[in-house]
Amino acid sequence: MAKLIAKKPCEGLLPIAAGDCSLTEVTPEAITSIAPAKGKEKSVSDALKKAHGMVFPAPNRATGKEGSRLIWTGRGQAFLVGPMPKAIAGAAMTDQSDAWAVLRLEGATAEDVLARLVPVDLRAATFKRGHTARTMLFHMSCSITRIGATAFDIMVFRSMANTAVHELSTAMKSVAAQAR
Amino acid sequence: MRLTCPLCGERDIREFSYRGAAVALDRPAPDAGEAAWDDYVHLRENPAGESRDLWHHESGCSAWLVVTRNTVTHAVLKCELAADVKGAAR
Amino acid sequence: MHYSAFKILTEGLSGNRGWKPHWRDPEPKSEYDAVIIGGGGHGLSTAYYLAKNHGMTNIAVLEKGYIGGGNVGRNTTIVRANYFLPGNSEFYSHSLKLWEGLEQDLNYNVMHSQRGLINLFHSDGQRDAFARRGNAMINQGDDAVLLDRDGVRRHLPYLDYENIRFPIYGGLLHPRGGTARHDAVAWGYARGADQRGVDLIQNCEVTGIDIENGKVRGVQTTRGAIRAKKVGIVVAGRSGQVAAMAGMRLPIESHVLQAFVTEGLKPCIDHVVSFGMGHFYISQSDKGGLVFGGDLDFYASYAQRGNLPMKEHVMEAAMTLMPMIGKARVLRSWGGIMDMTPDGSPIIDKTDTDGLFIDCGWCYGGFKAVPGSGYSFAHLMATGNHHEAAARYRLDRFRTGRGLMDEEGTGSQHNLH
Amino acid sequence: MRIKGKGIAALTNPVKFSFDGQSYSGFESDTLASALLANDVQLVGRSFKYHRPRGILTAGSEEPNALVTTGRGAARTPNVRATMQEVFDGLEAHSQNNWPSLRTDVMGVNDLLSPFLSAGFYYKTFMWPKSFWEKLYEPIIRHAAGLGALSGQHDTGRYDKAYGFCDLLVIGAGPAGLIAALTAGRAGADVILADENPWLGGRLRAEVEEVGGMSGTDWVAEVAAELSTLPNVRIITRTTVTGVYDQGTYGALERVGLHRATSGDAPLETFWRIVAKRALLCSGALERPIAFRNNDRPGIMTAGAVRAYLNHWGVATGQRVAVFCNNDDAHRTARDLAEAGVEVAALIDTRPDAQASGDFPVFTGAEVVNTGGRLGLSQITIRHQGATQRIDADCLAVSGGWNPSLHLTCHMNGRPTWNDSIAAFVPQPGAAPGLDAAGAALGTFSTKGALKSGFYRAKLALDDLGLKVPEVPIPTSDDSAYVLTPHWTVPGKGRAWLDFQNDVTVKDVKLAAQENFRSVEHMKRYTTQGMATDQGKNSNVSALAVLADATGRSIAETGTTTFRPPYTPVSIAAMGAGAHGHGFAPERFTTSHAVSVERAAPMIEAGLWFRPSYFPRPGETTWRQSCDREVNMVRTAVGICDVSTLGKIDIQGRNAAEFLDFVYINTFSTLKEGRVRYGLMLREDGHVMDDGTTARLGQNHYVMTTTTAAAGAVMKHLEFVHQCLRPDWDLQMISVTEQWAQFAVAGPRSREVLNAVLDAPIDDQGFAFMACGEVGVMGTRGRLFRISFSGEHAYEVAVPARYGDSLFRLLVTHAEAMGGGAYGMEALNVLRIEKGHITHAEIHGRTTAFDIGFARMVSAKKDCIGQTMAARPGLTGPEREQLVGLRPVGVVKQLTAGAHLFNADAEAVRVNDQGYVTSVGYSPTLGHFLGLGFLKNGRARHGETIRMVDHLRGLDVICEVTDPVSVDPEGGRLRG
Repeated sequence: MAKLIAKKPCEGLLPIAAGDCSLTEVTPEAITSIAPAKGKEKSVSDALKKAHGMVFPAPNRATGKEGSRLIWTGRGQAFLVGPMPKAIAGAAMTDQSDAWAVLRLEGATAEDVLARLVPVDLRAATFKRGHTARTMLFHMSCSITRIGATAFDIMVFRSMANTAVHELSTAMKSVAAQAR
Repeated sequence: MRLTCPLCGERDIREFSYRGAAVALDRPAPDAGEAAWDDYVHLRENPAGESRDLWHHESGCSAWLVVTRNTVTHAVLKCELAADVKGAAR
Repeated sequence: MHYSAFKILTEGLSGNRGWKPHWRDPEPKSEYDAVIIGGGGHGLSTAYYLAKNHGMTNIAVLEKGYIGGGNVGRNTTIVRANYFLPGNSEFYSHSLKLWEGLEQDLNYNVMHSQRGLINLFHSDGQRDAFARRGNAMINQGDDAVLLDRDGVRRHLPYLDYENIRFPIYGGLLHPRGGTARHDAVAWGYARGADQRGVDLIQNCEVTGIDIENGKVRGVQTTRGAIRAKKVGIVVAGRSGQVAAMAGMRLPIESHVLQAFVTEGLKPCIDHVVSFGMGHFYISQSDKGGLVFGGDLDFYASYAQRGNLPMKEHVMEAAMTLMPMIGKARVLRSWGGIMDMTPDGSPIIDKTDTDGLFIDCGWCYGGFKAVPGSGYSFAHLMATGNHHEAAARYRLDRFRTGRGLMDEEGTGSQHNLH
Repeated sequence: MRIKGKGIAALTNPVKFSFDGQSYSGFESDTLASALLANDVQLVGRSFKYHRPRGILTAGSEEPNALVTTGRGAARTPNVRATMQEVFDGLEAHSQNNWPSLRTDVMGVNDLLSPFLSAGFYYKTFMWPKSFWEKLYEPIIRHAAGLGALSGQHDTGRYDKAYGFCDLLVIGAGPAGLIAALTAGRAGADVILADENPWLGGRLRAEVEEVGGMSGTDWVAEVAAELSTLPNVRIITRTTVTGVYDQGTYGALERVGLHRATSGDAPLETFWRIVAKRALLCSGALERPIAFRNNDRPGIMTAGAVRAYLNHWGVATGQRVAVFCNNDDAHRTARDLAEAGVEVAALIDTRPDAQASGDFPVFTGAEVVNTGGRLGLSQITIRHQGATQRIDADCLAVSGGWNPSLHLTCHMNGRPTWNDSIAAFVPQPGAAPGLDAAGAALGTFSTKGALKSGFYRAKLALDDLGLKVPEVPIPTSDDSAYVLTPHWTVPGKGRAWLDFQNDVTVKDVKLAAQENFRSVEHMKRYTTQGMATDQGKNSNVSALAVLADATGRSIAETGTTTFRPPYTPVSIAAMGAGAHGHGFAPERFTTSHAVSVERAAPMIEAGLWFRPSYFPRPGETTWRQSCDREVNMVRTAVGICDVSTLGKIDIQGRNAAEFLDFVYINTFSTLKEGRVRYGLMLREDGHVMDDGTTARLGQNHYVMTTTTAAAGAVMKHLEFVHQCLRPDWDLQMISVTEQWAQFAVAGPRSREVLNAVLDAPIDDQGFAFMACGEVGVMGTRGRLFRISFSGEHAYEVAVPARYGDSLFRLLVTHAEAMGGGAYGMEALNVLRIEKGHITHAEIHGRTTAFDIGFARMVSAKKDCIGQTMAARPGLTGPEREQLVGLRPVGVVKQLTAGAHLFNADAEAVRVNDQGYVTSVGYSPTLGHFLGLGFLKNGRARHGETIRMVDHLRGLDVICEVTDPVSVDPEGGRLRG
């Protein structure tokens, strides 16, 4: 039997570039939400360490590295981004692999671009590598993680990928035009 | 206005949605009687001054907060997780 | 003093030296037949109609600040009768009829202007809901016209019909809807009441309500005790605090609602336009300023000022609906305190205390209700019976669930409106 | 007139611009005002009410007179302050509020009628006859009012919004602001320095003054140079901080591209939201005019503005300039002019003891009592030692003293305090939390004082933030005392202007007091004093003084009106940036969006989502044809519909079952694994909130569906119930709406279609009605639910969203091969109406479970949200309007949603209202229209004939009341 054909959330929209910034799509193999059951926070964290080499992140923090990250995404919840999840006892795990578009904004003025859209101080002094925030990208909910000196991963709902790319590209162009 | 989410830190009010007086935490028993329920759902102290009310960090971490603030000056005095206030933290 | 064109002429020729005060500033007497707490639009109109319709002239209006300084002095001046639920329908219809004769009645030009109000809709579902509303308006004897997209375009050619996030499907036109000069309404009623003998006492804050054996005896004020057989509380924005003086708790939360006005511009918006999807409405004043507003800031507040997110939201709604006003500049923004009831409809009722009456809970719709509210509240205070146009505005409707009037359908519970 | 060798602005890049069609030349560093003055243009506008000729009054954003319209077409911008608009090559500007021309304005007749147009005159007239108000008087008033005109075209300019964060926001880059920023910068604080001008320096650029042994300008350059080396200091010029909001949030407007002919992808303006731990207001002070007869002629300017034009732009504002003042500061104007070689006609100081000397006539203890000139000043009349004399002058520089620019300190309801020594209001300490003021904004007017104050106030703020503050030496600078004697008005006949733009005169304020508008707010509202575009910046304090005098009170007792944001007007486009077009709200696309568009389906908004309305086929010319076909397709073959927009919430945890029992009126703890159940949810007020199906995937694992419209609200509600009411419950929730692409496969042949894509075929026994489970869909793990909204044998199949597009194409292809195909919202609506299924048209927020006939679903064995309030007496009973079906039985066969219901013989008026119609569709299955609606005591009235009236669409229809379910009431089609 033929197989179903997979489509990326930003299929046909990315990559784009403006000024010194680029916007690309990241396609992790899997995204899994992990929410420890009541009283199981410690054991889940230990199990994650064992299975994936990362503890359950504190609020506003991401652990791990490129290809395998645990990103705090809200009250009592983190996303395992990258590897296929191993079973973790005592945690509710939900497949979110297809629910999110992951956008990577990279460039010297990436902070300025995000400052047009995100109501959180994302400058390097306050928002360091490994910091993450659940916040807004203009009107939509998002998760933003700094993954490098000038690079951010931005997660938005799949259905809004189009709008997210539009907002980001508009901001990129505006910042680029003002840099002259 | 800015609220300090106990989980996310200080954030712009645009990330939050409002629910009203924190009396909503104290849901009466089903048989508490008409007056108790009228009180719970409808009647309000509505203070001009210090108030305790419920906010949801809707575009953030999804936590419900009990915020103590002044309705006249908009000073924010305290932000707590509603689940903690309710006395049964996860 | 009667105002007329002739009077303007003679005064103009004699240096305008003969104009008399609009109202007196009397010292409070020690006793009145009735006192009205609150010198806003509703309080002043109540006093006017008590004197005019019921012959009660030994009455006083007690105002803690200056007359007309509350919501009647800080709103977006819209006058309409486009409600659809029983209770509201007949009340606002009655109020609009009073508006239509108000200038001649008061001998004061409140600049009531029936420019037509158009509520836009943006889906089939909204069209159906507005059709239900429009039909209810006609059932009530008022006017409504259902416009399709082209119909709206004929009235409002400047909207963005091509590139808008929520396309315009049509609109419900209420031809008799419009605006008025808000301050003038307060002043007109104040002058009318004063001329009929009502004492308007400014800078007089009520600090207590005297109750004996379940009967009201009078009030304590910053200018001394005043006895009264009847007391009416008409203090939108402060209803909770004043009712607390009588030991009452009300089904009310106070929220801030912002409004905006731009610099003066030559006429460009003729109607009152309301954009349902964006919580945005606009009209242009006789002075040329675009007067507009949106939704509540959505948190309990007595600060009479709002925050940026709602301001931005309102401007964003303007930019998607009518980008032709992009280059208009906002001159001033302000906030009013809204008495928000659970179902979004007001209260005009007796209280458990004999002789104590309350008129409150006007949410964000109090301005257009000024004539109707004063008329019916005066009727209730004078006769002890509810006026037929306001018979459903009962305090106990929340407890019993009978006759809830949730026009928005968001729930008869707080913070959903 | 430009004076050679004067001016510190770079007069190097010449540009051409036009005003009222006349071409002029200027320099890039000019404002429109300085360039016009350099070209000896004095007359620039007309006033609001009397259409009096108006010139340039000031050199800043407070300008009330020199408002012009710039640009053309969609770029036309009205009410631009000539004092703020920088000129560029090709700038076009036009005067406003005049016809046929600026010089000859017909409406100037109003000026002659002014005795009859006194304050509040319109409240007293225009009432007879009644109908004339709207037909005649008001249109004339509206036409005459207003200043500039909008283009009427959509604004296509680019605008931006941005967020900024800092430790210290310094507002204003004059001496106080510069030294504050320097102090904070050296202390290592994160600083934003914002100034509304294109340059730094504030008044130092307008004065001839030395700072630190060098020219003020050189000192400014030196500080600016150091600031630019500090990475922790951000300087944003052309940026006005416009409002102060809670918790240290500031609104600011940056004019990014307004000084250029084109700006490409850069915005015209950026609206900033700046969050600052502390802020320091260094906004300086505004000079106030004195009110005297005919003080409004073009050529009459503030004394400080005259100096600014001279010293900054090298422009003499007249050939013979007189100075009229009540303070020493204005003497500088006479001195600077004289030194520059401009003839000073006279220095007139109201103070008998004033000390002044120079190479010009000085009159102390004197007043200007009148002025002359047609379209500009030609002469002044002064009173000196009891005699009047006329002096020729084409410019009069006036100073009544200075008002600290304290507006922002009052944006959080604070009131300023009156300071007698400077006869002005000063900020009240702590009026806005986190915001302090320094320099002239605080009432400290000398340069030295401003520098000291800037340093000291910055230090206070930085100390507060726990930063170590280095000592910053205060450079030597002017420290002369500010000496004045208050002088608000010159008594005498005629009209003396307070509010120049709105034409409010001293007489108007006195008349207001006479008519008992004694409260300052009453006076303002009655006279419109301070309600012009400058919001009274030039006139409020003087007007207060007049009111205080007229009512026998002090100015302090009289008080001020409320200061409201914005400080200077902000364009709607800037604050609403990003929303023009589709930016107002995110657009949500389903995975089948591309296919639907390919198939020419009109896409309609469903909340933020877009869904296909119908899928037209060749030969179909109306939507009804497509809809009817699609309904028939589902009833006779099979239809495919994307239902992914429904909210899907994954609920896990030990208490998941209890939780669902608590939020639904019916019971889910008894639901077996692998089964689905319909649930109804109430709000706590007892009215229906939402409905949907919930499947039990495991012992402690459910997936709930919500309606598309309520998905967000339900998720929030569930979080509330969990966190605020039952945090003791072990429960984890997450939305999976976006994870799954879900398609309804409905119709007698639905299983056939499914089996074509499932890895393992299903049958009726293995997958009975209301079953659910995991399935393989062409090698992909999916979920299958046997549920039905259409009333047919139907399923919903879900796959991870990446496969949605692919699966939808396949399902539609298979369906088409079996005589079916895709169906859209229109058909979906008809199908559900035929089955009497409710949507938010019925559960519109005012209905109860009782109303929709679900009262028996409420489980009495448990508590649930809304249960108690739903039992209130008013929420049940025969008086309630109850859900019914309707079908037309008379001559007219059409039904409309939104129509009202009446008894057959009753008149269609409110008192007879029996209910209303919520949903309507043409049923191709039954061959007639069907409606759902609510009717008083409706369930007891099935079979009754009633009247449906839609006044709006002119319909009067006889209907039969029926059960809401019209097709297959036994539900036989669901099985099989």
